[in-house]
Amino acid sequence: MEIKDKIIDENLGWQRINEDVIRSMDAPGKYYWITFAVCIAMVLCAVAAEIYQYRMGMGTVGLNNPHMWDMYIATFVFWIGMSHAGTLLSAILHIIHAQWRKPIYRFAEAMTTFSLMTAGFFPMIHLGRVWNLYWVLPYVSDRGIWPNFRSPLVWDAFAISTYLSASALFLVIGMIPDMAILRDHAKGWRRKAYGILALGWRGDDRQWRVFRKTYMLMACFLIPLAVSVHSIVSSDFAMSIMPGWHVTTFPPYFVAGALYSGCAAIMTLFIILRYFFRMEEYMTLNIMEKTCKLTFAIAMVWSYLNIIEFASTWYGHNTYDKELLINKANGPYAHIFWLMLFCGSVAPFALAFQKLRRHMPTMFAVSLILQLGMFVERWMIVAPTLSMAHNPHQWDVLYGSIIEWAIVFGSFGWFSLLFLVFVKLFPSVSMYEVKELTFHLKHEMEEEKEAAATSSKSKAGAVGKPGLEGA
Amino acid sequence: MSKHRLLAMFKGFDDSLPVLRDIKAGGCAGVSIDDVDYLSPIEHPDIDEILERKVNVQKFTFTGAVFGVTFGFFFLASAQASFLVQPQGGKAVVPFPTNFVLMYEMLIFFGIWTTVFSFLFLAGLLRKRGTLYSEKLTVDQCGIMLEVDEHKLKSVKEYFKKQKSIEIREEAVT
Amino acid sequence: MSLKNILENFSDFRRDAEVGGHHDYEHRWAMSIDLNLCIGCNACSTACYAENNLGIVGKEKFEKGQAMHWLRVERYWDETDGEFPEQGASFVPMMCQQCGAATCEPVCPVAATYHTPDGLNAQVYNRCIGSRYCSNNCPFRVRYFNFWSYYEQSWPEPLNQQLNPDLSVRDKGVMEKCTFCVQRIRTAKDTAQREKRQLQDQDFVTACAQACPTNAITFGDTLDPNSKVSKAWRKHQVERGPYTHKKPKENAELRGYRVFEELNVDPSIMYLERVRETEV
Amino acid sequence: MNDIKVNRRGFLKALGWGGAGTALTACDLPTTITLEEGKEEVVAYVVPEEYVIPGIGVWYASTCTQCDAGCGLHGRVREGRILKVEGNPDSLINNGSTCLMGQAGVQNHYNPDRVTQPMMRKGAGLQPISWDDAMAELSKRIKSTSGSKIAWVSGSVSGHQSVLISEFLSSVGSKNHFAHETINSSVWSQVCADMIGDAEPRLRLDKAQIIVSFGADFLGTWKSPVHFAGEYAKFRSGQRGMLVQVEPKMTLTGGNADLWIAANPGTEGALALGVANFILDRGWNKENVPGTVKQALAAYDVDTVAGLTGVPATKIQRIASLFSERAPSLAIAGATVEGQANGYDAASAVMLLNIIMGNIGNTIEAGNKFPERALRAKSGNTGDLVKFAQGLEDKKFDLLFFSNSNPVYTAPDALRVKENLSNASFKVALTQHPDETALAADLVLPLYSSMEDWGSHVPAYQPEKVSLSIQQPLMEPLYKDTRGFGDVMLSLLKVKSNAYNKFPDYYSYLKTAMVNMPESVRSGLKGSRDQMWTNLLQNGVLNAGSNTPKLTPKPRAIKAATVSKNSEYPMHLVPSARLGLWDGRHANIPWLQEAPDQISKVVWGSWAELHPSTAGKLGVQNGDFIRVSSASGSIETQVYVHKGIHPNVVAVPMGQGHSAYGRYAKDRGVNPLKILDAVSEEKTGELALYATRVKVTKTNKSEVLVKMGGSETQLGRGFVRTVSADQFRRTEGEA
Repeated sequence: MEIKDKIIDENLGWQRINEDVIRSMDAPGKYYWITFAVCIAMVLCAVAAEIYQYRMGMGTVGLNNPHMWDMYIATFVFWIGMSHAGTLLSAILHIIHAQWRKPIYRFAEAMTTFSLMTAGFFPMIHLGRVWNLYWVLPYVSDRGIWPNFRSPLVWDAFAISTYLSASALFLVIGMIPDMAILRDHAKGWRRKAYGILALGWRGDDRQWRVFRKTYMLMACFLIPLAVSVHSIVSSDFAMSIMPGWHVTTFPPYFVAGALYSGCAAIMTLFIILRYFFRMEEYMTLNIMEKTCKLTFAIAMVWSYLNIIEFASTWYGHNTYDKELLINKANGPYAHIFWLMLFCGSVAPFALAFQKLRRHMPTMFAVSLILQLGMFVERWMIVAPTLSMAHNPHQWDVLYGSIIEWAIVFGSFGWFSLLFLVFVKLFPSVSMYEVKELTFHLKHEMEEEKEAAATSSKSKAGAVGKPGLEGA
Repeated sequence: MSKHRLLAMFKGFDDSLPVLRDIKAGGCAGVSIDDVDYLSPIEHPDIDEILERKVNVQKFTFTGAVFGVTFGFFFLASAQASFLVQPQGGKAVVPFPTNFVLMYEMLIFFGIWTTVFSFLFLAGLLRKRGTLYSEKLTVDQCGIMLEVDEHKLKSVKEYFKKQKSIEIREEAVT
Repeated sequence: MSLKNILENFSDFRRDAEVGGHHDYEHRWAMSIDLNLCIGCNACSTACYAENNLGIVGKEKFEKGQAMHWLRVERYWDETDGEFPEQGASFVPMMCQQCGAATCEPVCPVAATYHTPDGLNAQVYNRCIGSRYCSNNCPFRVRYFNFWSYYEQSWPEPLNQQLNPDLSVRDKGVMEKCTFCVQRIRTAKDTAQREKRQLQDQDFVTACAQACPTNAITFGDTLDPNSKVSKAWRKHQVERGPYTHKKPKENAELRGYRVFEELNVDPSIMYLERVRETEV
Repeated sequence: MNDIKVNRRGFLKALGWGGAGTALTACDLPTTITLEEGKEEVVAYVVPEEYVIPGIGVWYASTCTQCDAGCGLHGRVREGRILKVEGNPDSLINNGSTCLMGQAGVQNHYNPDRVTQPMMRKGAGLQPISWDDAMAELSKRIKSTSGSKIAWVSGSVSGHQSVLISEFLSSVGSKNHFAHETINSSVWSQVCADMIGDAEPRLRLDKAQIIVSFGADFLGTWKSPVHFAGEYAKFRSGQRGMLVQVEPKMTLTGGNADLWIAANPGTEGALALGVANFILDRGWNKENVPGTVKQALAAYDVDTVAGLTGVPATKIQRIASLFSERAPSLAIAGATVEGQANGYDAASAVMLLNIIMGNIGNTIEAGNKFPERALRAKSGNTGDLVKFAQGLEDKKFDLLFFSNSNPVYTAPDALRVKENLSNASFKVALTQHPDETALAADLVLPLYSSMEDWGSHVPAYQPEKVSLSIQQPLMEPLYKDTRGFGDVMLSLLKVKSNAYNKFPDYYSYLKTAMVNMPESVRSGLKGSRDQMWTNLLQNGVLNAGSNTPKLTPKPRAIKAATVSKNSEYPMHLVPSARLGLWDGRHANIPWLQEAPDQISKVVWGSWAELHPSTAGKLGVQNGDFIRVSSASGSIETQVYVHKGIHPNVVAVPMGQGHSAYGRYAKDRGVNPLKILDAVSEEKTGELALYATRVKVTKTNKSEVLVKMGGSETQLGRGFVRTVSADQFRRTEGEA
């Protein structure tokens, strides 16, 4: 195995791994606090906008009769989608024993949890009477009123709460050995706090064994769960009769889009963490390469599903669907439609070139473009359908209001805020799994060396069969 | 006769694995492999070949999942059945029984929570089990922990020293 | 709540879910709107404002598309290339079609919109949480959302004295739509009950039907075979229920049709086709 | 058709007032919930009036005064408040229906910007004064002004209100009563009077198989819209008549036409003559006409007419053949024909079509005339406005009364009404709203709304029977310092005449006058006089027998002048009227502001309609502002582009552009009447509303045009499906 292909340097000292990761949790510097302040300001803007919207009504969002939904739902889907990369990738890669997930899954899972915590706000913000939100929950009411279980929105409530608790548990359980490390290294109140979070972990064989099983079982649950969550989110649209929404391929399309935006977000955060925490040795370019390849593959799946959707619309020959598609490509939203296709299907081709994959500034830009593409995709699903649905009398073009934008931007602030807090309180790289990685890598290398030694011997003994190499 | 708990620290997995094998082979007089706890900073599936211990998490998980799916059906069915006024009418575009969706979610929900609780229980977390511990265990060293009778203490310590143990800690079991 | 009870009720809940609709109707209110007679004058729409306390939104909100006209008269120009629209314009009064297999009903997360035994898509304002899914799923786009607290500006003193006390004034955050003047239905039913008789055809009509200068709108109960509206539906061979468009009429020249029939939503409003001379 | 007519009597139990009609104390009950504050007051209905049942609405009959068609109403009164109006099924005019303006009558009544107390000019502004002081001042003025210097400007007026106005004017010795209505059909009436001997003939739309309407928007703004809409329904049922509409800008009626034709503005008369000529030429005519008439027509051969009107020759021939084939036929002329300088001749040409096809006595019958001449409608027109403006200019008036009329708003600037008002030393406005004329007056006397006041109405257009409609209060007056119009009239009458001293109020006058009507009128009512009165109030309408004199057509030779080219002002201005805001009197009603225009669907503002080809040449599209300039002024408004307009025409609807008139009307849109040239119709002296020439220029301003509806077409989605009339006749063509 060449150095170039190695995920990580196997000779990293374990002591150093601990120190390097714990160093990332040191007291934050000036730039951290500036970013922190900016995020808080963004959140405050959103809060102010929400208070205004709460007092005045949904009209402040600029919604109207055809556009009953707009940016909030698009952003909701975006954040839900972003949450998929973390947990889903972590779980899938764990099950298929892809070792390279180990240095990066922690922050990806944190990203999942936080984007879910962000996404969860949007159905609430979006409600006309948010104070009655709890009516969608199946609680026993003296009036004998239950939610309408046939509504995909109720499924959403179930699915998202399940997913949020499951992915948060996955994150927390996966962090227990690291909490023990932190407990053993920290002093004062932190030691106590980490001690509580470590739940008495000491790393004995029974704990590891049960841990391994638990983690695998959770991963097994999380994969179908994550798929179902985004399928259910997609059924908000697919279960309706609106042209452009009532599409059979929506569940896989949404899942693919979710993985896509999530992978792009992982790339972004990867580069940021790598740069700011100087984690070049852990978040190596080889891991970046693998992430990029995965992203590219998903981008192609997404593009394929797009083509499928267009093709089935075309062949299905349903007037409403067909005209909507033509109007998307050629109507008032055309520039956004083509922007989406450029960002989602053309820009990822940058990931096909190794030189670019290893050039971090380019990758940073590309990852942002991909995410923009995915955000726009969500919006393209919501807005144009409502703009150009069955009844042409109610056709209208709408771009969000300032209140709406403030809240959407605020959600990015809120997500960043949570993430900023996370990286200073918790290890953003899984220390114990990086150790595992180096351990196994070392052993593999040794085995390989031995094998090479034996095979060279056997090669030496097998002279006279040159043709084999060419085959 | 008082018991003592011993923790022998080793430089790494490669140093400690032969020791475990040796113990299993009866290399350490009076010590059974079943009494040994193996502590390490990372997970080593290899040692299960030596220790031969079972895990039962999946049974809890299965129970939880079955409960979840059953509860899901009956909860939803009874909720749907106990509407004061049945909200009838309206044609779902896809007339898919919603119970399937929600039962599926409940299966996962309960499955995951029972898994987590069984993990906490079976891994012996959240329980006090002596103070014998070394912080090196979360860095790079491995440890073998076992309880011995007082009269064997000395011989076992000797055994570990011979096996290149870096450090041996002990405490009395109360 | 025995197991038997649960299973029975649950099966009731699931009954005919594929077809949709309430199954134990007392009445099925319906309309017939003759587009040969409709002149597009807006009297129905204004009558609806007067009857149903519809908010007046003003120019700015109208521009945003936040008007509250439960009944709007849509005007379409012909798609011809000529210099002038020689066959005039096309008008169609568009209000809630009170679909028998409504798409708005199954999607409401809190069952705020449901089917009444009268065949109406009832909208329970108190229950509505404003998710607006119902409106998104309405192909006719005839559900109106209270984007603002319209009552704050709609009726300055003493305009508020005109408000109809038989129904509420809606605050922000709830969906509303044409109710087929449910308060008139209620009053007529109460009166009939008090007078110990059955509700009769033309005991009452909706505000729009009553105002219409050309009597283009006929309102009544399709379960009553002798009602005007039943007769009109029969005459034009339009049947209730989804999937009816797959059954061709015996006489294909009859004018009755339902808008978006192919979506199988079973609208309660039958339109009669507009008529134009072709020989000019 | 009769099976479609809804019988609503079953639930509309109109109750009469029974005895003393003034006892409207139900209104003393407070509103239970004040919406604005959300406070709830508990109201004890310990001793309610016997006819007030809390929670139960009671229906009372009255009359709509939103336009002068005189539709009968039923008003729903609950807890002393009028909540909604419906048409009175007993009224032969509207047969239980209403239009949108009628529905909005309640908002006229509850309008938040009504004048609530008398006001007198002190210096520059109007100051509140008491009724006593106001009436004292007024009687002083009446006594000190010579009769010929007193003038009364009103809108259309009929019934006992009309009687009182004339009585008052004769008591002071004045003959100056000007009845001014912008939306009228007085040229057509004059033509009818001259050519068939009946100014208001009954038009049998229901009998006709083809109607050719030259600019008569009978579904929207012509004479009696609700009545004609009902007749239209009969016309369109059964064998289904065909409607051909000739007009420069599509009206509501044009929107429902089978064939809509935009002739060059001002050439509609020539078109009618061309059609008549063609019919005579082919010998399709049913009645013969004198040779002189024929000779005059000969000049209008199809090709000449096609050149003049811009209507293809084939189309003219087609109209002619349809018009003669599909008897009985009917041709009518409306505002766009009447409003030209050659309006009288053009309308005569239209009437000539009726004469040659033998429609007189068939689809045009003698109109019913109310037996008591004094009660008949005095229909407003614009000729009176011109005369009034001239009189004002010549300083002929010292004391002016305005009632139900707003000439400061409706008169074109070219007539200089507003400037010349100062020529009259004292101007009195009897009004319900602070309109422009009231604000220019010296004394403003606040009136009851039509839902608080008594009155009687004899519509100008009488249906199948002689009809009188009674207007009774539907609730207590909202404002204690307002008075009924009749009450004010009686006070004015008492200044110089003692004949009215026996009537304490208008109610007693009206009751006495009604029960003492001649037998011919009272035929529909039975019982004692009190019972008769009660019956009348219960029914709301009085339908007496019909009188059917025979009409004699008097055809004459007609030469329809056409409109010359004007290079400076190349385009024609159409100040279109719309069912809704009418001539601007309903601009203060929010429901009507929010009700989209039927054709353009624009709300809450003004717009200018342009044909796509014209708009293309100008380089403007929907929402762009254009300047429409005539020799008398200019206005700027937004463009709405559609094909239903002649390319050489710009249409700006009437109704907006108020400088006062309450919060909903003030400073909204533009008033096209202001820039009209002072062109008069040559024969009748009416103001030629449609004869103004304008030029249109583009401005740099552009805003979103606030209108209802996204797509202008159905995009083939089958909302409105059209079938052929033949198919309709095959399936539903039973007589």
